[in-house]
Amino acid sequence: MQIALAGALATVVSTGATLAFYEESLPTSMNPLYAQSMVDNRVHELVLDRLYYHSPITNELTSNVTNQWELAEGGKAVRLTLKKGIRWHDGKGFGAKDVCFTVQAMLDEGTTSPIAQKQRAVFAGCEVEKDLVALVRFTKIFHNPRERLGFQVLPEHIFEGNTAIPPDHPFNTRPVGSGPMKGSMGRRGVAFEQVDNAHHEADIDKMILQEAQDPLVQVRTLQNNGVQGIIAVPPPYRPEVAASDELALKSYDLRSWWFVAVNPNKAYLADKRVRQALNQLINRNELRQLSIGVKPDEQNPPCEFISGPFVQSSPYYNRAVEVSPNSDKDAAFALLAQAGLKQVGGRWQYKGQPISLRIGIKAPLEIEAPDLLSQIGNQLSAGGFDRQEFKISVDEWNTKVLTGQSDDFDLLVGKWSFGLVEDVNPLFHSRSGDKGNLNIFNYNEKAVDSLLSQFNTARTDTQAQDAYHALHELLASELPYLFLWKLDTKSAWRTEVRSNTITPYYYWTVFDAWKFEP
Amino acid sequence: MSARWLRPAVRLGAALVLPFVVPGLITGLIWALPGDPASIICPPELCSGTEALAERWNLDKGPWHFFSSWVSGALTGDFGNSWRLQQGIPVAELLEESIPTTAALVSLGLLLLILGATGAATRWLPAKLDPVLQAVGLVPAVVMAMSAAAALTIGYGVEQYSDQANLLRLGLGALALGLADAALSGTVTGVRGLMESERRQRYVQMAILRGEGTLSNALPNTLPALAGQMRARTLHLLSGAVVVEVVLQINGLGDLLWGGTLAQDFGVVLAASFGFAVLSAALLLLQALVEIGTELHVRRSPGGVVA
Amino acid sequence: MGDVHLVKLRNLTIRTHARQLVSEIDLDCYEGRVTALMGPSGSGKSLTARAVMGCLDVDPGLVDGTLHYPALDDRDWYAPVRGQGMRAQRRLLKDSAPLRGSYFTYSPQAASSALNPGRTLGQQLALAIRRRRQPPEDLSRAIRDLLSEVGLAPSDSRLLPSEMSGGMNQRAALAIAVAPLPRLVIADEPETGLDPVLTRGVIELMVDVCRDHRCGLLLISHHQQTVDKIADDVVHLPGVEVAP
Amino acid sequence: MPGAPAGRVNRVLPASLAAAGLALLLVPGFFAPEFLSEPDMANAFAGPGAVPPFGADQRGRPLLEYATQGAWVIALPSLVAALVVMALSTVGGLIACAGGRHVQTVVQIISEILGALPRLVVILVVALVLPRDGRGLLPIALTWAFLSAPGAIDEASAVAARLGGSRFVEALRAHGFSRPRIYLVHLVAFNLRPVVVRQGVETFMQVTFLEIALSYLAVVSNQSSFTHADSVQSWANLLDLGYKVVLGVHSGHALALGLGLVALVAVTAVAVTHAVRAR
Repeated sequence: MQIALAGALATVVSTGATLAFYEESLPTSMNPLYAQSMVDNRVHELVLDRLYYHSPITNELTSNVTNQWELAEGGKAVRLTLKKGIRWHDGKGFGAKDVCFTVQAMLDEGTTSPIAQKQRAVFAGCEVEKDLVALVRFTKIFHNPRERLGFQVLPEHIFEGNTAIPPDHPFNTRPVGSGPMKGSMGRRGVAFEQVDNAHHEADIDKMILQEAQDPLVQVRTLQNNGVQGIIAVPPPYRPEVAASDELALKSYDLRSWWFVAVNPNKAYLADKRVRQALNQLINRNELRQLSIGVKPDEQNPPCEFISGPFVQSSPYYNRAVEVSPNSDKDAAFALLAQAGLKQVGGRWQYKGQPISLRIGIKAPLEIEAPDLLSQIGNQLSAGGFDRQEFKISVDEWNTKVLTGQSDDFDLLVGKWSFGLVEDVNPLFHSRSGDKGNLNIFNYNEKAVDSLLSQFNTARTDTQAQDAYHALHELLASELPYLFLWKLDTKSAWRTEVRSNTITPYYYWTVFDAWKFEP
Repeated sequence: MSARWLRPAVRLGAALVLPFVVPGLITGLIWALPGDPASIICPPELCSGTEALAERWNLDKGPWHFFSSWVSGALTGDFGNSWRLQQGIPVAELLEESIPTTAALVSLGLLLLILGATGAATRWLPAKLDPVLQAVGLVPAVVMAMSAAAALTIGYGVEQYSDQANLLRLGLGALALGLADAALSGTVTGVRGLMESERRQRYVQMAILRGEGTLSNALPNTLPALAGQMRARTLHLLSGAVVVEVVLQINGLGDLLWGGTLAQDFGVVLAASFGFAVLSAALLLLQALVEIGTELHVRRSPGGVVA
Repeated sequence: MGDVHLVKLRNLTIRTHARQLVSEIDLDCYEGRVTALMGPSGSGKSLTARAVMGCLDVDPGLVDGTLHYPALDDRDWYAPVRGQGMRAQRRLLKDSAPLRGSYFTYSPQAASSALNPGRTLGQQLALAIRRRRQPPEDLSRAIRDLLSEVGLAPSDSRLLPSEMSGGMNQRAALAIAVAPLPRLVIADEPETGLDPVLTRGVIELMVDVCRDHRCGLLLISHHQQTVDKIADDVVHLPGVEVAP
Repeated sequence: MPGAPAGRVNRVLPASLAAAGLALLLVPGFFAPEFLSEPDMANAFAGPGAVPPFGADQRGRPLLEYATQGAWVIALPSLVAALVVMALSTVGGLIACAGGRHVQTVVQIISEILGALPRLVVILVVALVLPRDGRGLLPIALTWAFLSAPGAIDEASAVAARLGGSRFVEALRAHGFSRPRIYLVHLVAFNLRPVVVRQGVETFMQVTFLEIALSYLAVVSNQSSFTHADSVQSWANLLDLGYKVVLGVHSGHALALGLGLVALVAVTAVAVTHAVRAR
């Protein structure tokens, strides 16, 4: 039937020189200052240049736009010399003025951007010393300051020097960048066009980003050569892709891990023994099997359990802390009893009141892990807790959950992806100023705070590592979040797309090397 | 005013206020949302300058100020910029694209209904067909649209938004709109019922004996009722357009409204609802004109009789 | 009886599957003469009148009889219909349509409900006048004349049937009937719904008008006195006995 | 043309159909489980044979649970909406007979504006304004009812007008009937009943379709459902699962069940309309 339907229309399938791929969604904004999702980050990588990035090969801090750098003002500033001949997509020259404009735009209170907000704690200002020389000042001395220079440079001339950049600026949809591709967003997708430049020479001329639909439709369209790639193939559909020799599954390393945030402000969840009990009630093996479809005995599964806020491949992951793949009801019940909860008619009560857990999940996660919410619900219910289940839209997640305004929930299932630096401060630090600004339930623990600042003030990698190992251990017993797993992300590309190295997190960092031979 | 002019007059009045009633209603609802509108767009916990934004978008001085400044903008064709859906794109630009698309979609769907109505009125369409139409009408528009969308995507792939594909999209959408949710069958049975009951009127029988045509006698008298029915149907199509456009990814008003509402892009939501209200008002206007026209037609003096 | 022979109906027999409606009726109409068709209610007066105009709509309907319009030709209009059932009768209805409203016209009973409620008297007259063989130059004048003939004011042409009295409607119906200058006017119980005085008025008016226009009149009525007074020929329909 | 007795005879079949349909739509909801049962991958996409009566979903959970949960979501709100519309259109009919011209004018003005509102636009905005715990089909159904009331009122008052409006009442008064009897029995029971009930069932059907549409839109755009708890599956989920048959998924039985349920609603509606039609 599918064949019939597709066949009826397949006659017009185009395999022209345009490379088309499915993204998880349309970008929220093509302006990095208003980035909200991984989709945004990936698109910005194509259209703009970050000052510095980690080379996927050497993992060295590299730059496409700077020639050299030096510490200045006793380490509180960095002097950058930019490459000659770099042009913006509209032909204007790329220079120090743009770097400084970007810094000033981030510092301008009129730029109502969460990202700028965070950067204000990092940057003190910027000075154009020569056309191609900019002096970037920091608020304090940072261990390896260039790590902080991962922001994309914006074109000063487009904003006419006005450093207050509002969310409804036309640039945010039709940007002028300096990256390998010129991009413009429409209602259904983003059209990219190759632009020659001193520092980029992409091989692919035209590219189209299309909004993901039903994953199954995506896979079928890919098989039908309607599109050439899918950025994220949900695990249930991977076997079918892997089976086809026209398609290739490619790992996309997002250092991201899944969690269940626990609301410690609820009296019955305040006691960490209750949180530990919940952790014991959850059977990760069963969850993984029923939701993602991973057999317990599967070799190198797409989904590896974690016991703390880092992925196992990270140097910060504390291997001494063990994961609990299966549930242990007896241990859990013992803990709950110790915490003063009573079981009446098989349901847990706190101070005579029956407990009904309100569990929420960021809705799109159910594409990757279908039914995860109801499976967690089932397990907790089997453990004696009533529950209500809620799906939370991306929009609400960003504006309510991440701002710590979702106290009506008991448990929230989410996913955390590291950016440039593996910084978990926003998740666990008590909210104050720029600290803990993604701390979902406003979890507040002095010991945790101090370990986090230990990491921030670390001068050497070993110091940083020790701080995070200790943090990992502490959080594993504190459990403000139940740590589930790292679910690896896989892209699918048709074999006509060659030498397509996918870089961690930013995906398109080495796009210039990509080839497309239909 | 004599009773026979009252109805059309009221319709005309309604048609004039409607385009502003709907956005007004929605403005009210926006303020009914928990949290003040500006912080919905940009929560202070996330970003500074929420006040600046509120001022920029006239959200700072309460609903009336917002609404009035919106209306004065709208009257000059300035609907502001989208701040979520298509950041920084003038909403007017989005409207320009969407209104014709939706109008086309609905008109195509309507064409189907008009054909059905004509068939029923003139007895070309045998009543035997009604059960078939009704059976088809049982399928919800969503299901038809879903399947069409899947087929289009798989079939056209990267070309799925090419002009050809979009044309097909429009056609399939109109078909779903016209056939599903009992739109066509309802129209056919409705019109047939109306015309048959009129045909049974004694004056029509007598007209036959006078050698006059049935339709020429019955039609003018049923026209207002028919116009009413068709307007109701068209409104139904307009509503259905939202679902069909979203599912079939047609860049129409409904899709714009849906996207805007989900992203809480108030500018877009207001503009889209305004667009819908304008289309709906146009229908009211049309109906009023038909009624006035019929009334004048009835009252016109034959060959200019001077009384 | 030297006048022009308009209708020659012989042996008309119509029945439904259940019963005989009319049987073996002979009827003739002549120019300038009034033929009355009388009989008790349900005896098939209206049915006969309609049959004269070629309107048969019962099943199986016409089982026997012949119909000629000698003033036109010597064709037997019933020939293709006799015993042929509904379809043939519908064909006859179509074939005879051109005659209705020109060769003969119909003035219905209870005119108030028989006139198009959505058209002013003026328009209905205009429609009828346009069916004349030579439509007049001055339509409005023709309308005025007709109105005054039946004793209505020119201003009445702007009224809808619902805005006129029963008597006015009956006069209007008559005006509409004679407007196309037909050879024969068929008046179906013009007295229905009118008080005796009005009845006499209307019927006398009808006779006068027909005489003026030199057309025949087939008057269907059960008003003995009137008929006695004005009819040249009378056809009596018997009460119908139910067939086995 | 059937005489009165024949009419009564014809009424028996639709009436029993209507009763059966309503029972099938309203009763199972009360037996709906709060949550779907545990997955059983062995039965994934099992047909009605393996998992009676309707088969199973991609996780081997019986589709029966979808059907009953969906019925639970739809039944009461649609019923309430239908009753509201019926009440309002009855009032409209009564006003046409009893109310003075001014009352009728006011009613007309209100219904003109209400009736011209693009329904789904209002519905969408209402749906998104509702606080999470206030979410459900009922408020949406009520909004729909009030938006579709004008049409119903129009039709009812047209029927009353055809009867002759206030003259109809006077005439019956002359026959010595009491006002309540005239209004309740002659007007409502004898004359308005068919149109009012038809309006009601139409609303019932429309609300059902609306729920399916809204639920589906929520599914495709990764939204929390506007019309029911997220742990509940509506008929839209059946259709969503079912339509994948065109993508080569073995979910034909889900599509059949979904469409069957929709058909059941429609058939019931038709049956009710016929059961109450005027003699």
